[in-house]
Amino acid sequence: MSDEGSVPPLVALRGVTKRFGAVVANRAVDLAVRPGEVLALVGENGAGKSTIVNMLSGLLRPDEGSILVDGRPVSLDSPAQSVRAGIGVVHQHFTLVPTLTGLDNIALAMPELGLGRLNRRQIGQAIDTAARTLGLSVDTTSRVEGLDVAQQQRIEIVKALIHKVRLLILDEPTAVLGPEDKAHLFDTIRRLKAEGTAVILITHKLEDIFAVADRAVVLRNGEVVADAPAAGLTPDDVVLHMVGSGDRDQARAIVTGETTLRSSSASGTDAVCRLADVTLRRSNGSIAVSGLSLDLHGGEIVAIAGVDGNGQSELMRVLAGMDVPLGGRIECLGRDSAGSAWTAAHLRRAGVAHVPEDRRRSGIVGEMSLARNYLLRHSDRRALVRHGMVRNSALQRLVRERLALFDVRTRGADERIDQLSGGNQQKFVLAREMDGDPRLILAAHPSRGLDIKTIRFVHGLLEEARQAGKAVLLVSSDLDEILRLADRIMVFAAGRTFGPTSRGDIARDEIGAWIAGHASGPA
Amino acid sequence: MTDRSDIARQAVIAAACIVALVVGAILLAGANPLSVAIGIGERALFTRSGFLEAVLRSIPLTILGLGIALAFRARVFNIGMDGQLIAGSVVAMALAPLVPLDAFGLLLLLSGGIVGGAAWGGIAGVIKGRFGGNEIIATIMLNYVALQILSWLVRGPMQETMRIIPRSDPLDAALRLPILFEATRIHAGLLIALAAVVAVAILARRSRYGFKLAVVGANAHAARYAGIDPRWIAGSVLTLSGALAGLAGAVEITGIYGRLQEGFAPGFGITAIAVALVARLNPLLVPVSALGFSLLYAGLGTLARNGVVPFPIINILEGAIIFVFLAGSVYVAHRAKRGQAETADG
Amino acid sequence: AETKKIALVLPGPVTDGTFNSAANKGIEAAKAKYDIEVVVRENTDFAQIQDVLRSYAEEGYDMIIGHGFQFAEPVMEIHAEFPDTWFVVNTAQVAAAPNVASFDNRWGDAGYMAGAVAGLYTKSGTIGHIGAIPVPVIEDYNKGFEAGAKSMRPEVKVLSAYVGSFSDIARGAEITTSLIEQGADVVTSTGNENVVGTIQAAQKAGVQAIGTAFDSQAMAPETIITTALINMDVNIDLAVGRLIDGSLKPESYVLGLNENGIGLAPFRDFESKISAEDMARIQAMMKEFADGTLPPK
Amino acid sequence: MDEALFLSGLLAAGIRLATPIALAAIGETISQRAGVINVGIEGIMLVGAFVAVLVTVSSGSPWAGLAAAILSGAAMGAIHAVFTVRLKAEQIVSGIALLFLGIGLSGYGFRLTLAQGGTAVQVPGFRELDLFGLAGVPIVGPILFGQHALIYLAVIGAALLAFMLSSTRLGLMIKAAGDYPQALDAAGGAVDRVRFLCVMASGAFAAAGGAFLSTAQLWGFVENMTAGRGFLAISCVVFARWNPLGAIVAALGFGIADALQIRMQAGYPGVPYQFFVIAPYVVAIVSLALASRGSRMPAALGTAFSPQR
Ligand SMILES: Nc1ncnc2c1ncn2[C@@H]1O[C@H](COP(=O)(O)OP(=O)(O)OP(=O)(O)O)[C@@H](O)[C@H]1O
Ligand SMILES: Nc1ncnc2c1ncn2[C@@H]1O[C@H](COP(=O)(O)OP(=O)(O)OP(=O)(O)O)[C@@H](O)[C@H]1O
Ligand SMILES: [Mg+2]
Ligand SMILES: [Mg+2]
Repeated sequence: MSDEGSVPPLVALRGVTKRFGAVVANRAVDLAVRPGEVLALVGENGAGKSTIVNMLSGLLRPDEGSILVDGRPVSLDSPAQSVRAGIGVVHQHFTLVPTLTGLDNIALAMPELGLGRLNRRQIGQAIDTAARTLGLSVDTTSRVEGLDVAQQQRIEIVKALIHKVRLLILDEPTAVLGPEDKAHLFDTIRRLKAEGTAVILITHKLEDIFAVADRAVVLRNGEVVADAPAAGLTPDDVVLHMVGSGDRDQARAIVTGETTLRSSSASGTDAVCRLADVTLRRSNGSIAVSGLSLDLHGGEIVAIAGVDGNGQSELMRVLAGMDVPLGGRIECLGRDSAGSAWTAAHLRRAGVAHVPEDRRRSGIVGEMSLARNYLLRHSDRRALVRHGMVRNSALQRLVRERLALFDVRTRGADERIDQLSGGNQQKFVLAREMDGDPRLILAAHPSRGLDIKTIRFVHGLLEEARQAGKAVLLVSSDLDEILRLADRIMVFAAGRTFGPTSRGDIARDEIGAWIAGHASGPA
Repeated sequence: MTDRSDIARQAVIAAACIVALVVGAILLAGANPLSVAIGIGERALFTRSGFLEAVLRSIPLTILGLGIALAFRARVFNIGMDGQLIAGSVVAMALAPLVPLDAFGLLLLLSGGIVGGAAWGGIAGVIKGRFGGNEIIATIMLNYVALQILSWLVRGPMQETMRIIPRSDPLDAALRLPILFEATRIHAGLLIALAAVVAVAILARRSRYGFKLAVVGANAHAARYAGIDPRWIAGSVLTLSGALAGLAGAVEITGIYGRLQEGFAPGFGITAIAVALVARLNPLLVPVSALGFSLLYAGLGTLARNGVVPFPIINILEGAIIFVFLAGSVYVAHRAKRGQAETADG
Repeated sequence: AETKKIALVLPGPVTDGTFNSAANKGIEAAKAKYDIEVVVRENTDFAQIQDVLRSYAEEGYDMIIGHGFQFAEPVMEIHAEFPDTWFVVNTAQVAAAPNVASFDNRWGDAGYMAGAVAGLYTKSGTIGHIGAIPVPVIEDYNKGFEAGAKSMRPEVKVLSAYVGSFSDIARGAEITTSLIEQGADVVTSTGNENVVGTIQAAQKAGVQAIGTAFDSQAMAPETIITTALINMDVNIDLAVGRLIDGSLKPESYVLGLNENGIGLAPFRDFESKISAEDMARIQAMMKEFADGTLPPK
Repeated sequence: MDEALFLSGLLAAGIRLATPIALAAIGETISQRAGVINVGIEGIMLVGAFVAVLVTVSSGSPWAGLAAAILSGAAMGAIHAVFTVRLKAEQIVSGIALLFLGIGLSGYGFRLTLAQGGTAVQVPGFRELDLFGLAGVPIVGPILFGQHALIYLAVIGAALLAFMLSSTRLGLMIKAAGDYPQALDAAGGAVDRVRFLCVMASGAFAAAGGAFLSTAQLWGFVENMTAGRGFLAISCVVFARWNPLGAIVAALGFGIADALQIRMQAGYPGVPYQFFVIAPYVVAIVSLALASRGSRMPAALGTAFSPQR
């Protein structure tokens, strides 16, 4: 790419191919990023983005081709070597030790501290300064396992930026970040760029590309299908490259997200779920939400907006039957939070479906096949289990149908689920949870990590569910998603709850104000 | 791929070192390593009585190994098979005076064994399932308790009427498992063990319960979200594997010894763990692995009898052979993987 | 005559310093004395016994000696299948035609002698016996020990405790220590390795001990008064000798003082530690054992 | 009998009985914290016990014996580490193999050397210390100031390890290796190296426990003299919820309960002795049922770390 300026690439892939058994995750990939350049890496779920990241971070080795740093071929056989080469990575799947605090997790990534005694005060200060310049607030004192994904995401970002790195790789960092965090992150990226740091940003949000990227590289089925300056691209172009069709109108539809189904709430049907003056507790004991009263009706989508960590996770945990409210009372599908029947098992049987925020920890069993993971939620179904015996043929048939319907990219129902790409894992979870005619759907960040095309598909599903008279509780940090789907909107912020109010009665900036914690408008 | 061939090579080196150690020890004892090696193999593998002895030993090891396989699938570590086996044999023996002297009576004894073992495992199950106590401690402690209670029983309430030797009175012949083959000690327990293999295989690989075991073992947290209660699973599987241990105890009593006394199943519980793990917790492989270990013991037994080497060398060999086996399977596994990888790459 | 093949099957290791070592020493002696071929099988756990006996028999051994009562039952089960092999059981009383004999030492008498000695040597008036596990011979010894002590000193306090293991030497030592703390100043112990523990505990606490099995005074000359001998070597010598001269019968031979199956080892330095008349009482007791007035019927 | 004497005797015995278990448990804690189970410590203890006696006898110094034992233990640990950490073999199976290897090596070594002269070899073993000349003080004296050096070392060692785990970066790496090795790896840490070291350390501690048994609590070696203490040690690790200092407390609990039942026995000739012997175990079971706050086993315990690269 001699034509592009004199600066030699900081890091480059030359003809890199990576296979997993029969699957070719990357085929002859050429890719280069220069100092001070922000490269957006986009593509459908399963296109091969994270595989590239994993090779650059020393977690995977190319089968063919070479990786060059400063023009010299290097072998990044271990993360240690990648770190030494000045590469910092925020992985799509977090690499935090659940039982350690955020601070300790970051210290773990600071080899310069040696092996000896930790000066936690000092490290804490270093983290605070880093966090401040990032504009991110991080909880460094509680065990990571008790933190929601947004908090974990922030810790990962701080961890990656605690050192001065030459190349920063961010694999879908914006998936769970709220608008403010996202803005701060982009400021940081621009600052790093100015300091001459190279950045590779992986995202499914087209606007991100145009917000910060200099150049966009599009992957399809493991191959680079486009590599062009962001300025010269339109969202439609990007989508066209991603899906590999020539149909501009379809592409446009995907970008704008026009959908056929769009109808006023079928509200009025009696409540599926009643929350009365509910108080929720975080794992660390602190109060997340109090005085929450809310009715969920069949045929409507209620969305909870706001920065994560304000009680959304706790609400979902409780409604999923993993916890009981600290105060107040919940009645859901005939189950009562005061009674003994308030368990995950009972609520599932009563018809609660749950798309958890922490997919890998709570939603799937990594080392099991897709089929077995499907059974995880449907093992009470006559069709699948008869007299306590699993009917594998029926299971296989059903799963194959659902995989096809949801276009999950996989080698088949017997593939280990942790071998699927992140987005495809998410698609699988949706396919599973939407099945079996649930009456209440708890959807936490349902489109997290999904490519834009699939997001449209999922939105369609949620709207269909609403049409079918199901109650949907949506938690999302993506305001567009909320405004597109919700019939009623609520905001959790600063320990308070705003709303619910129906979407018609409130403007975007009002919601923004709520999220910021200002009680203007109907509270 | 360097890693893989690396590991394969290291496996070879490790095995070589272990072998060298053993050969050294044997030479030091003034014996001939080769004749020792032959000594181990010959009777177990090439004589009828030696082989039959191994088969006999593999009966309890199979049943116990199945119990371990079930529990370990849920990452529930039942170290208490020895105690549960004793509990089973005690209950079976205690029933003897009460049951009719016929096949039905024998059936009752075996069921009694199952109940006894299940109860003993169930104690650990309650501690784990109800109180969240750790099963490793519970089961180890219950082993010691069972051993001592047995020691008391055969000197007290259950001692033979002559009250000389610490053991119970013998079972009536009608309550003994029939011998399968003339002039051998192979008894119907073999069939029971094989039946257990089938049953456990189905339970583990085909049933919803078996599936839940695996889920809890792999990701207790996701299990909880799916409405599976890991504690209930742990409690029930401890009871279940205890039941198998109890069955093994009853089978040993009714099949071989015909009465109760101390030390009739020394260290079987630990061996069973090795058996199950070597079988990779696959119920269908458990009997194979159990027979393998039994042959090993039969072979070492021969060596111990010949007295060509001082006894401790038998222990050294026991450990060394397991190590070499481990190294061997590592070697094979990584060769295989490499093969795949290459064909995939090529 | 052609060389006889003899197998000695032990429940423990030949290094236990008591029960199994004694048998091993016995067979060694016999090997030196007679024209025999010998093999020793150690650490035979109960589950293995039948297979071990059977295999030796199949291999045409002329005599198989099982060292311990637990061999009695397996022997009775299989002996008929191998009429050309003699099965000998030690420390049990079983016999069956044509080929099962047993040799048992009078552990009770040995205990009685040890008790008598302890009763005379104790200053505190408290003595103790630490058994490994109450197997028959150990219980006999225990009863004898108490009776013997009381025969010399009716008001003597006899403590007794069990280790719960034959090999747990540390526990054996701790139990002994606890008896010493409770006032015992002469202790004795039966079992295997645990006996060593008792001797060491006594040694550290500076009290006296009475050995068992074979004369082990060298272990702790200043601690061990004497040893209640259980002459396993005699059992084995008898068995082998009678096998060779063909005089072995399917009987249970019980070896007391006169048969030299038990006895007291020389007192050496401790001779002088008690009064002449006390020493005379010991002599008298030994004589009564010799002429059969002891043990009390 | 005099209560004071009884009490001090009880505690002293309890501590003696606890020490070998405690040392082994401390080591096992470290290796389990790093994600490796070592069920072979019983075998390592035996090797340590034998080597300690052998070197003590030949060198005349129990300290030399202790040092040699620790080295031999680390070597035994290295064997386990090679198989579990480098070769990724099944940890429990490897541990069982190590157990037998240890039983055999110690027994064989014993027969080649010390056993030749019968059991009569005199061992110039450790003697109780008399710190600041206070060991004479009634009751507390012998307990606090009159113990074997190894006992003080065990406590200090446990304290240091506890500090290491909680407050050093090495500690973080060990905990990460046991809880979520992927994270340590991604952070550029060498999972296998950390685990290897921890397993060797566990061997060293176990061997020290054996050395205490054979050169302090007793003066001499006999085959299988550990008599199941290795497994008690593993229970202590779990009981203490993988905390080194807790492991000492748990071991002490066992030791004192054992010392107590030992003392009760002679007092109640009527009661079958078995009921005294089981007392400590029953106590353990009951306290487990009453006082367990759901133990948190290291998440990756027992599983090898093999990144696909
Ligand atoms: N460990 C693995 N074993 C087998 N196949 C794998 C593995 N990791 C990834 N793959 C496959 O490689 C392909 C690319 O995966 P990758 O994670 O790079 O996709 P991606 O572009 O990151 O997708 P997403 O946007 O969903 O994260 C997918 O088909 C996936 O199934
Ligand atoms: N209110 C909460 N919000 C977010 N996370 C929580 C909350 N309460 C608990 N957690 C965390 O979620 C995880 C699940 O907790 P739960 O009570 O379901 O069982 P657990 O025993 O902690 O699960 P595991 O043993 O797998 O950690 C725990 O790690 C806990 O720290
Ligand atoms: Mg990805
Ligand atoms: Mg938890």
